[in-house]
Amino acid sequence: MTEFLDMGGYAAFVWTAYGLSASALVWLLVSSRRKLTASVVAVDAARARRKGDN
Amino acid sequence: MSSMQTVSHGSVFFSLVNRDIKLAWSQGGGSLLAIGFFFIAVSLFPFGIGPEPQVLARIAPGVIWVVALLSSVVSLDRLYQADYEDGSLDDLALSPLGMLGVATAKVLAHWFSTTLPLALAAPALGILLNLPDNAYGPLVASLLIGTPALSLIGSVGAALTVAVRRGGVLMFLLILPLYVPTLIFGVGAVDAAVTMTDPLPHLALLGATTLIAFVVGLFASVAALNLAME
Amino acid sequence: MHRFANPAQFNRLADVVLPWAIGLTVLLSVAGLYYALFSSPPDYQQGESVRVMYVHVPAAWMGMFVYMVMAAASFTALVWRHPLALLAGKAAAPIGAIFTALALITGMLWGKPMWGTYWVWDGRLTSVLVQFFLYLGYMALWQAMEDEEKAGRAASILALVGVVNIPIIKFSVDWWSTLHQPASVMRLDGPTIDGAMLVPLFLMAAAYQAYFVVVFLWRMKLEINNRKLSVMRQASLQNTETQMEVAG
Amino acid sequence: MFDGLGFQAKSGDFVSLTGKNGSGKSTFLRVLAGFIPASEGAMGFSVDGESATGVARDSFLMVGHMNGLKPAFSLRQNLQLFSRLMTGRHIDDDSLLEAACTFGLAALLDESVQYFSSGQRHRSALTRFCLVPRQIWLMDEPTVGLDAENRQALAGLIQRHIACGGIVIAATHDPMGVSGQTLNMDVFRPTGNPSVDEDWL
Repeated sequence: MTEFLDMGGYAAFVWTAYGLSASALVWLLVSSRRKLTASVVAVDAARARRKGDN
Repeated sequence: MSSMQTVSHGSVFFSLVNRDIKLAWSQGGGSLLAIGFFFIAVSLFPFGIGPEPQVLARIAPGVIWVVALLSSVVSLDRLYQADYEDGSLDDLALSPLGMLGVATAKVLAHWFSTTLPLALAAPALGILLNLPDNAYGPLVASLLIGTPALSLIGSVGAALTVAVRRGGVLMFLLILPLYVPTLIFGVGAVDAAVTMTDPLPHLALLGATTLIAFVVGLFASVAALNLAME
Repeated sequence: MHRFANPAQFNRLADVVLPWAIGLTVLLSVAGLYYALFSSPPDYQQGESVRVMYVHVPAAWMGMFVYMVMAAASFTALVWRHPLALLAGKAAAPIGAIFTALALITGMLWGKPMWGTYWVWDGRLTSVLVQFFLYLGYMALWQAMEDEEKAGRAASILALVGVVNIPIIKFSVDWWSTLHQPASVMRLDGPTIDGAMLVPLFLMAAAYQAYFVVVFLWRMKLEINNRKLSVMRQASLQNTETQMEVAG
Repeated sequence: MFDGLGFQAKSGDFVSLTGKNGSGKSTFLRVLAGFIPASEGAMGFSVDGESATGVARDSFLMVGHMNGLKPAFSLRQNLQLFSRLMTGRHIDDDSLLEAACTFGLAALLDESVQYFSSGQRHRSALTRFCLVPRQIWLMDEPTVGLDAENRQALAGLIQRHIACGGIVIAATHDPMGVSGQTLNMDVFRPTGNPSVDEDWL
């Protein structure tokens, strides 16, 4: 297992590359998702207020 | 009363070019600013890199070209904004030239009043940077062929940021990536001359980039100006 | 408003596509990673470090692909004044920018073991760098003006100017890098790609593609909601104004 | 902004646009001048009877809140320049002088515009109507900052223009002293819900 992790001596580069890519893409995924749900809540609230107005 | 005498577009076009050149050289204008910037920025390099003549000679073409790019952008952000702010852009839109004619005239005026003097001032800076003797001709030639592209692509940036306060800084971000081909072929031509190879293919490619910039630059500027006037 | 311009219709379509896209993304990612890390052979010269290619090349491809999507959306938005296409550009840009940034970073991480330096002015890597600036310019223009509609259309014009210039930039950078290229530097993707390496490469590329569809659709729905919010705020502003007049 | 607006102006007409601030007077003028494409509806023009597809932009002349004067030049140079940009022709000195007299600017002809007051700048901008022969005049609140004497001069200028077949459309708050059609923009305020696309609510 350790031999696999060592990546023929290039462990630092390979795992950093994969780690960075994964974390950047996951962060984008999560932040987009969170903003979307927040905006859905905001739209529903605004619609409710509009119904209340007229 | 309403009979339209024939309007000579030529004289309208050249009176706009003439007006812009006069404005550029008048005290509030941009061209003296750009030429001043060109001189000061280039002469900073020896302070940074050291005075050894061989080193300076090696980097001279690149430095002169890069600073020429930056100086043209420095003078470009007021290309349309000045007219936009005092209302004359609306008047120009109603001129018989139409927006394409107006953009062409203003780019020609900017090229003549600002970027052309940069090309003509380059040899003086070549001396400062100990440019090899055989490189002066190709340097001015490459700048003459390349500078229209600077004004044309710069005009797109100016038209896009006409309604943006402090659009000048944004202009650098928008335009400099688009200057890369002109920079590469321009410096390539001068380097070729320095290393005794034929600069012609580089100049040809530079000319091609400028021609493309003509089409892309003018039509994009007109689209951006119409958008800003809405 | 022609067929696709209606946000409700777009949302319905997105809701149909999304589950499939999410499933595909997960599936392809797992398969891609398995092949990339486990079952593909090391390169006879670069050894294990070639595995970085499986995250580098797809990211560079996606950086280019998303810019094309942005350019197509910008064209539609400008020519047919299509509000959804305008939002599509805004939704896609950050994803493309992150893909391009990842391509640059993984490119450096791949270059270090091979050439001993993180940054090599290799033709392809440099074009990716210039493209990254084009993304920054596009996104900066969106925020530059108060009127979002105008800012969007200005950015769309920039995207079209950019897409016309990309091949020229690519050509000039490649031309420039061959001019200054010391003969010994190996090209970034190695002399030949061994057949077994193609499988993980395309799997990862497909995973990135599916990932893009998911995040793009989410961000589109987000932009549509933001637009709805600002429209409703504007509408309620006008309502209170008319009510005050009526009352006043 | 406004919808359902329909109006007809034929040569010799004076149309004054009234309405509260923000009722779209300036926007409507810019739509007429062709700066803003109307989201719906169309503008029809007819020239001696048959309908022309579109009147060239250079049969319009517009003055807005901004006066389009270059401070670096004198009034004479500015007016000369305006004429050359709009018609390509140089104006001889005495017709320039006559034009300048309409709004009492004769004495300031050789002064640099930099030192002009806003009233003087506005009157310089209005002088353009005496310089460039165009049929359709669009004016956005032309009477702002004009004293009684200059208002009179403006009314006279408009009367002379429509007398010989011109069309003048002016957005204004106070009466212009010229008889003609009045268009109240408030009437065209979008009815019911605000003029916003249903899909985006």
